[in-house]
Amino acid sequence: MSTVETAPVGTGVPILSDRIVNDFSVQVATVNGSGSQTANLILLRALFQMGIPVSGKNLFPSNIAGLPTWYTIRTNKKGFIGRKKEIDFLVAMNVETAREDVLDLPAGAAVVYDEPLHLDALRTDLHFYPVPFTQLVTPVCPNAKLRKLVKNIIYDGVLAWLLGIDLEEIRKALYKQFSTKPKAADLNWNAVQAGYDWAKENLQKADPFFVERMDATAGKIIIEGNAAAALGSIFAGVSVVTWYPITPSSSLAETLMDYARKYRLDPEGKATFAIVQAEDELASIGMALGAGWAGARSMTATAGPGISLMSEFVGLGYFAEIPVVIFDVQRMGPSTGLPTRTAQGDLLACATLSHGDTYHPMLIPSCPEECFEMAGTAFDLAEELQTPIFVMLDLDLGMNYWMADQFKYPTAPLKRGKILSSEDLDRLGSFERYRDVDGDGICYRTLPGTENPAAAYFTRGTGHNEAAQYSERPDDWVRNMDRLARKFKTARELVPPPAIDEVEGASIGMVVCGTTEFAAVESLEQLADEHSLKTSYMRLKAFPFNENLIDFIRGHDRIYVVDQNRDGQLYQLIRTDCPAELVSRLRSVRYYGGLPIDARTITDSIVEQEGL
Amino acid sequence: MSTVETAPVGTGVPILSDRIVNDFSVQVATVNGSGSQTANLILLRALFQMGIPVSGKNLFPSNIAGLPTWYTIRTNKKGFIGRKKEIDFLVAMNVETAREDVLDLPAGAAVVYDEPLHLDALRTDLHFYPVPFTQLVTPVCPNAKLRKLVKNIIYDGVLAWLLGIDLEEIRKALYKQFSTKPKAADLNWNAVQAGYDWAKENLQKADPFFVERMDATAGKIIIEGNAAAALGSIFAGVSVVTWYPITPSSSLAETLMDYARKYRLDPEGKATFAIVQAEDELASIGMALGAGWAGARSMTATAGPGISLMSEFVGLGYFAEIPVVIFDVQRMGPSTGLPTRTAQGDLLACATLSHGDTYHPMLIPSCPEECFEMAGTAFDLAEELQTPIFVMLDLDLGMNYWMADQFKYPTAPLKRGKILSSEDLDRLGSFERYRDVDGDGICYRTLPGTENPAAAYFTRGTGHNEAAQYSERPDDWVRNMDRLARKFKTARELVPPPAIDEVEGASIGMVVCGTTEFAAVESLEQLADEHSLKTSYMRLKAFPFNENLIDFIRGHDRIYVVDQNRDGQLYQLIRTDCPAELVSRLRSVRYYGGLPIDARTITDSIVEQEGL
Amino acid sequence: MSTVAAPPPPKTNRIGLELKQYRGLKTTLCAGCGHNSISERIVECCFEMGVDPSRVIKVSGIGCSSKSPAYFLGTSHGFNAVHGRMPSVATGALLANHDLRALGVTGDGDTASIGIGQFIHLMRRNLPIMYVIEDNGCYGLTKGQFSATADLGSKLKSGVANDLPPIDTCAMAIELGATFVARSFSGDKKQLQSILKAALAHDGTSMIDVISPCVTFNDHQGSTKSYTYVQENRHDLNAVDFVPFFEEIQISDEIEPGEVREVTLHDGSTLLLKKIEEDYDPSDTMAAVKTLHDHAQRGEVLTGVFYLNTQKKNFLELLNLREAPLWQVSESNGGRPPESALREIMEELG
Amino acid sequence: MSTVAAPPPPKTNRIGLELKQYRGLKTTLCAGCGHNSISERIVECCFEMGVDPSRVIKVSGIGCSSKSPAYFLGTSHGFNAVHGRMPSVATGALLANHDLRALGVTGDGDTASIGIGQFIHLMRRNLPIMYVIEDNGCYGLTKGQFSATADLGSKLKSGVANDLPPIDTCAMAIELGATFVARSFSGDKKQLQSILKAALAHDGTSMIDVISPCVTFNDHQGSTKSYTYVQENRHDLNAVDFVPFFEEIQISDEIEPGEVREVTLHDGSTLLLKKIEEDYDPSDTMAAVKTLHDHAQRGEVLTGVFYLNTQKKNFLELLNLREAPLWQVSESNGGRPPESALREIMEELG
Ligand SMILES: Cc1ncc(C[n+]2csc(CCOP(=O)(O)OP(=O)(O)O)c2C)c(N)n1
Ligand SMILES: Cc1ncc(C[n+]2csc(CCOP(=O)(O)OP(=O)(O)O)c2C)c(N)n1
Ligand code: SF4
Ligand code: SF4
Ligand SMILES: [Mg+2]
Ligand SMILES: [Mg+2]
Repeated sequence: MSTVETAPVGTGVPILSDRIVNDFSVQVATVNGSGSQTANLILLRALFQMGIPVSGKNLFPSNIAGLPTWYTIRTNKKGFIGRKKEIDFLVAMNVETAREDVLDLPAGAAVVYDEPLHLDALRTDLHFYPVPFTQLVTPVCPNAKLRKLVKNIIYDGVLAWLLGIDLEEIRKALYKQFSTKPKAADLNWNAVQAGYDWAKENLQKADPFFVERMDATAGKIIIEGNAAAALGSIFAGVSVVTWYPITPSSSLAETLMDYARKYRLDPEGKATFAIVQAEDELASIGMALGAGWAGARSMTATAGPGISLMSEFVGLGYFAEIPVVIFDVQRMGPSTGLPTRTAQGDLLACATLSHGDTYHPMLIPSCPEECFEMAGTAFDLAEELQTPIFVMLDLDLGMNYWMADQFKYPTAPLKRGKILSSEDLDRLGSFERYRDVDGDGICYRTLPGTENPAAAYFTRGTGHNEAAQYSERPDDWVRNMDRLARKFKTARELVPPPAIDEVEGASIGMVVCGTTEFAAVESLEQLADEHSLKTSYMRLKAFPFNENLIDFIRGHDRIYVVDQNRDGQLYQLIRTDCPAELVSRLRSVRYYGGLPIDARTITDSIVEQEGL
Repeated sequence: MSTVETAPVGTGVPILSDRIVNDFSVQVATVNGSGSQTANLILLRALFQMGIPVSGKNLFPSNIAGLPTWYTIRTNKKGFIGRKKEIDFLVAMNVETAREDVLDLPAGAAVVYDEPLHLDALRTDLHFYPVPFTQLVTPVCPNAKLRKLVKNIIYDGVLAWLLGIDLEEIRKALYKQFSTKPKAADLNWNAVQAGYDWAKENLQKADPFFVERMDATAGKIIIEGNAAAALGSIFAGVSVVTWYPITPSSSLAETLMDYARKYRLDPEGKATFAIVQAEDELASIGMALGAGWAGARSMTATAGPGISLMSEFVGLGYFAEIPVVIFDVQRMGPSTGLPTRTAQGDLLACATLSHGDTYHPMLIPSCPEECFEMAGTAFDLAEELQTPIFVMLDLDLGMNYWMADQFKYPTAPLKRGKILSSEDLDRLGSFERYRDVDGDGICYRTLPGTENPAAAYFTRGTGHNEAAQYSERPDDWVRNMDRLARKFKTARELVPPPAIDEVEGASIGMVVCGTTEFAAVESLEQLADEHSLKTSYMRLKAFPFNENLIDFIRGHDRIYVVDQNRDGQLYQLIRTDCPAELVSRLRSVRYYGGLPIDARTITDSIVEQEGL
Repeated sequence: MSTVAAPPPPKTNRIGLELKQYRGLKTTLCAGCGHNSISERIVECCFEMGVDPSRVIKVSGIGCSSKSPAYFLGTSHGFNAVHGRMPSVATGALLANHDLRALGVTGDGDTASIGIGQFIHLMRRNLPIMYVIEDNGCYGLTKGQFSATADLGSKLKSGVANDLPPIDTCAMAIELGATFVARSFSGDKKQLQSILKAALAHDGTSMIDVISPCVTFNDHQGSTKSYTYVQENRHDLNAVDFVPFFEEIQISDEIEPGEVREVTLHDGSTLLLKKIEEDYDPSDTMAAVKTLHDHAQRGEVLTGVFYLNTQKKNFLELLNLREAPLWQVSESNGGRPPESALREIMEELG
Repeated sequence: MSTVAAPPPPKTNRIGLELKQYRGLKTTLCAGCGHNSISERIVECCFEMGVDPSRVIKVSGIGCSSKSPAYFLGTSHGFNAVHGRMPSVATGALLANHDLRALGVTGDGDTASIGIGQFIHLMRRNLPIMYVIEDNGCYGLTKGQFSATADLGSKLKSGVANDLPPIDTCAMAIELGATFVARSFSGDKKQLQSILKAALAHDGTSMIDVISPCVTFNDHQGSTKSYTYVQENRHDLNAVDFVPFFEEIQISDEIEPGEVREVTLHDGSTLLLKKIEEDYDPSDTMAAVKTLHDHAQRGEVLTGVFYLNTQKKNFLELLNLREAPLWQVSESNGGRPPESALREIMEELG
């Protein structure tokens, strides 16, 4: 179908029989550094304010300005806000990618584009809306220098009219966005209106995509996962943050800094925290470990290359038993890889980071709420288990804006673990740092500065006996390593259990972790609706896995483990951990294109493996 | 039995009915830095010269001087030269450990000791031989300063008499050892004779342990694995060696340096190699990669902590496809661990070193001959596969002296891999660095300096397309990652296949790698002799594994994978790799006490798991 | 200034190549980024000096600056390594092939923060490399955080001031053994060209810190690495002129001969330092360090050639290497000792 | 020299502890190793200064030197970290608890080779730590290879000569911002004691490079870090005397008052520098660096206090930290903002 054939002419917005409401994706293709991010966020927020489930995903280059960027907003009335493979509505502002962007669209999609690009010549099966952005921007923006930026906001107005977004919500979102710059707000608001007015007068709605108010976002917030993790840390009493900038983790530390400066000053205006930008990741993890050793809740945030650099120190943390929380906001590796693309590719690396026999607990949040909560859990676990704890975000979660429930104020006291005070030492009479008094593999520690001559011990990465003395004795070594293994077993019980949805009569199950959640739940529906395939579901929230996983596998004939990496890293971890007789039930679904995984990819793979 | 009861008095060397010939272990307990290493090597060599299969294992502290050291020599007429758990013959020279050393002995063992220690008071079921070392040394060593050192050589004489070692062989070994210091040789030789003479006159042989000439070592050599690997590299045309000192790998680089200075100068006396001691492991691997990129056969040698530090760079090597050989002489980890204890604990770390999806081939030699050969294979593979290749020695292999067959002179030309010259480029007309022309995942490369404007490409750790251009496109990324996976599959065919000994009718199999070989073959005999358990045997020489392994597993009901680490790392690698239906056949045998694994440990574990 | 009007540049240089053959891909850095100017200077200098691109390697770390080698010398091999570790990669490549000429390009974050360790050891070795720091006092690629060359009190866009003293990479390089040490400004075409050419003619480590403003994150008021700040606070230690070995020296008559210090470089080219600072001796390490220090104390951005030593052996010369590059070593040309050698060794060990 | 005969040392010090309470385990280093002497000096100094061992942390890297914290202050917490990274661990520990006093002990390999990056950034921060390099010019623990402080031409036991220039850690520290920089010799009990005490009294980075011969691998003829070489080539920049705040200053009358420079340290103690070098001003960074350089050129081992700055803020002071140490931050004392704060934030994000 071509726009010409299907578009009813001259009678305003058509009421189409196949109206598609609150269930489509809009992609804005621009150039980075051109201010489009603001326009996109306003759009996202306006839809959110209309009560419509929505997600926004920024696909940006590893570059500062001038390269192509795509921002995709998905609305879905059922709440499926994972990435959708197909783009239904394109806003083509970037001359460099416009051609390919348009050619990639499914038939029936709509395209708003900068008029001079003449994209309508490319295909006949799309709805085209040419807009003279340059002409429109001139009257609303007298300052020629700003026009490049303001031009982008105009499409918000055009889309408002075309999709039926409440202009008032755009206004609210816009003034919120520019809350500290009222002048810029007015300027941009005028541009939105100009776009809207022009569209209303000149465009004929021909495509079927509409939004309508719903009530699915009441009481919710919009936030990036990194900010949520930062807030979680702030409310979890983090006191030492050491970091080194790296995409996509930098904003975790930077947001933390901003919030801490506002909310973590004591009554005298003094900081209850220290945030240090270290010279590199070897230093940031070293500082965080030093701080954890001396008793602080300490953390660092990094991404793949930083994880690799931290290997030696993390092994020390494991072996000398030092609490520290490491946020790994995963990006596409190996090596420098694609710094602005998402993946779950550091699972294997982190699980056993460092040489020798090592294991590290990982928490794997899927959404901002969990970033907030699990930050708290991570600090508790680090101190309880006296070991490095990884929190595995990914770029999709960390850097994109997500709808989320308001965070619950944590009321439980911090779990500071087994620390002996000077009085404890007097009472106990003796102290051995690495003695498993309680049988759970976790020993008692003292902090430097404890005023008691019995408090001191020597921390080292070399072999030691229970009294923390250097020892090369095989029996001391084995005893200590066995205790560490016992401690890791204890960790199985302490980490958050998986989310489980057992479906009656399902013979297959799906196991995922982290942000795969969003594609997974949509895929479950696809499997049911399109293939009548009942599928139980488990989302792992942590490594080591606990018994639930084994039971889940046992309860199904085939288990599809979904990974956002080439080597099936979650699959491998499960395969290693699960009883031998269950291994043959495991199947692997993998996606590693750098974008967030989408439901269709999962569905297709399962359908194929099921032979349907 | 006590020495008093069983020792026939006054009639010289007794001929016992239960004479144990060429099948026992001697342990010398001394203090490090006291020159005992020389005495021990002479002993080892003398036995070797007598044609008796023998091994020597130095158990030394991570310290320079003053701490306890044990040297264990094992003779075994069948050629079983792995570590034996029990010590049959102790030479107790170290006052600090003597008590415990004696108490640990099995009944019936013999003890030569420094008379003032009065060790005979400790037990009644051993053969004690007190020797007045201090008195003996004074007449032979007028220089009081040297006496501490010379005292130790005396036990060589005493043992020669007690065990029946040919004094002439001791003399030969001693003069070989002191070949550059004839004066010291004479001095020490006198001390040996003094010990021998005194023993002959004053001691009454009461224990059953004897050596007798055999013909099992003719044409063999004695060498440490590190030296063998160094020689292998020298003859494999290594030209750039960058390293940073770390036990137990330092001697690999240092021996290489010595040999290179002698055998790798060109006719003008100029070096055909460069050896650089870098400032740390990040620099040593960076230099080695730079050199590999520019076309040299380059290598580094390190141990666990260095491996961890190299993580980021090794990921770059994988992803940018740069040849380099990394010798990991494994010591006991995690962390600094036990620098002077052996383990196979870096298998997992090296197999997938670095963040993101990565895999690295590993070669795993078990003996000096293989260190020599596999060094050559490693350089070939690095250039053929254009990727980092790990050669996994361990401390036991690298730093101990081993009997070995003479190394075979390599005659095959070096495999320098797919390199395009300027002429090739002219002929081909075009060049894309990352294009899989041959379908094996391995692409063609050019070297910097190639005089052809088409030669240049840009090497990077970021995403790239076939033309080596930066690309963030999902299809480029996936294509490239899939090709790397294909290349790793090609590696399966190129790495050395395992050594296999299929036993008719065996329902169980044993799978090992590296130095576990020596305990394993002995355990096979124990299983057969003591439990009538037929056991097939496979020694893996490389990762990735090839089809042989799968066939082997398929051919047996239960497969015992033997690991010298806590977490069953080889077992895990096999479990991950093997078809699901075979996983339940896998069993794990683990030892991680820091000493080389012994046959009894394996046998006991298998017997227990077999329920025998 | 030299007076002779420059002749119109020839279409091809002394090795018969055209300017465009020295170009690379179109830059993806921000418009106005100082790094782009430096890339252009490198293109011009290599062209004018007649550098053979096939013998050049471009080596860098990670950062906007480290990306820039993609934007010049498209027919030279490039290696964009990992963050802060370019020095080791360059060292290794030169070990493998000492005929190569290494251009190392790095940022202040890449070199002075994460990479200061490898920087120091490279300088100590006097590796023959042109080591260019594209110095904007911040991490451009990760959006503008302070690096270790940020000046005390310099402000971020957000207003936050840096409270740590900067590392002066020039002072460090001199102290450590680099043999050609200079600072320039991406905005000064002429000076930068002369210095780059001299660096190309030098045999040993030429360390050039080029102040190269980040227009996106560090070009505002309050920053000491902005175009404005540098322009207003710049001070030239010496005017630098360069005459390649294949041209004749013509000293301007505006300047008294005594005021010019001529230094003959490794390839026969001449560096002319016109003494703006009285009595400055560029072969005196301590004078150089002190001068740097004094100007820095006054908040000045001192540029020019600070230190030069044409005598010291470079790292590769210490290694007694054979003449043909090591990468060519193979079984037939010295890479595999004869069978007799192995026999000898086996006998010793027997 | 000070003249008053020292009174017999009291059995207990000013905080009531005995000398033996400052001891650690029996050393496992080689007999005669310089490091052992330094351990002994640390024991004495901490005892005599009345340092509270429970407030001390001993932090080190890896090496013989880095093992030594096990051999002193047995009732202080110790952290033997990884090779070359003691600075970051010490920084973190002090962030967590700024009431601690940090004694960093490291080797020349640990600091100048693998660890030079962290060294530099620690100096730059002026972290309050006593940073002692036990400097033997080699890697003791791995059997004697050259480190980056090995002098040019110094020889290994095997006769191989070092062909790279040494890194002068003192010059670096001064250049970078350390506020107390000295060099001493493990064999000079008196000087080392005075310097260590002054360092303990200083608030900021006190960097002390102590030449500490390795008797096993680097004490032979041809080594410039042997006892003999140091004894023969040592040159004292200044004689150093230290008077703790709890004692009275008595200046010897052998010396003219004008020849003594008195510096009041953070805790009220006094450092007396008796000017052996004419006109040496220990607050002048450039003079200090130049003096170091000049003596090094002559093959001399210069010892003494080179540089001192009692004014500069230390790193922790820059952080606006609350008074009670951060490790104590918990939900009830500022570690968890009130519920209203979360509400406010949620509203903003809603
Ligand atoms: C190990 C590692 N840590 C962090 C990063 C993220 N990173 C990329 S560029 C950069 C800073 C670059 O700064 P600079 O060298 O000054 O270059 P500029 O962009 O300013 O030119 C950082 C921290 C990385 N790529 N690798
Ligand atoms: C990452 C790492 N690389 C190498 C080593 C091996 N190593 C142990 S101590 C040491 C050198 C120590 O030299 P120095 O700091 O001068 O101490 P010294 O023994 O001379 O006192 C080295 C290289 C290690 N432990 N860790
Ligand atoms: S961000 Fe700064 S450094 Fe990077 S390209 Fe833009 S202007 Fe240059
Ligand atoms: S080897 Fe050297 S540094 Fe180490 S303890 Fe012995 S003398 Fe000291
Ligand atoms: Mg920068
Ligand atoms: Mg040392």
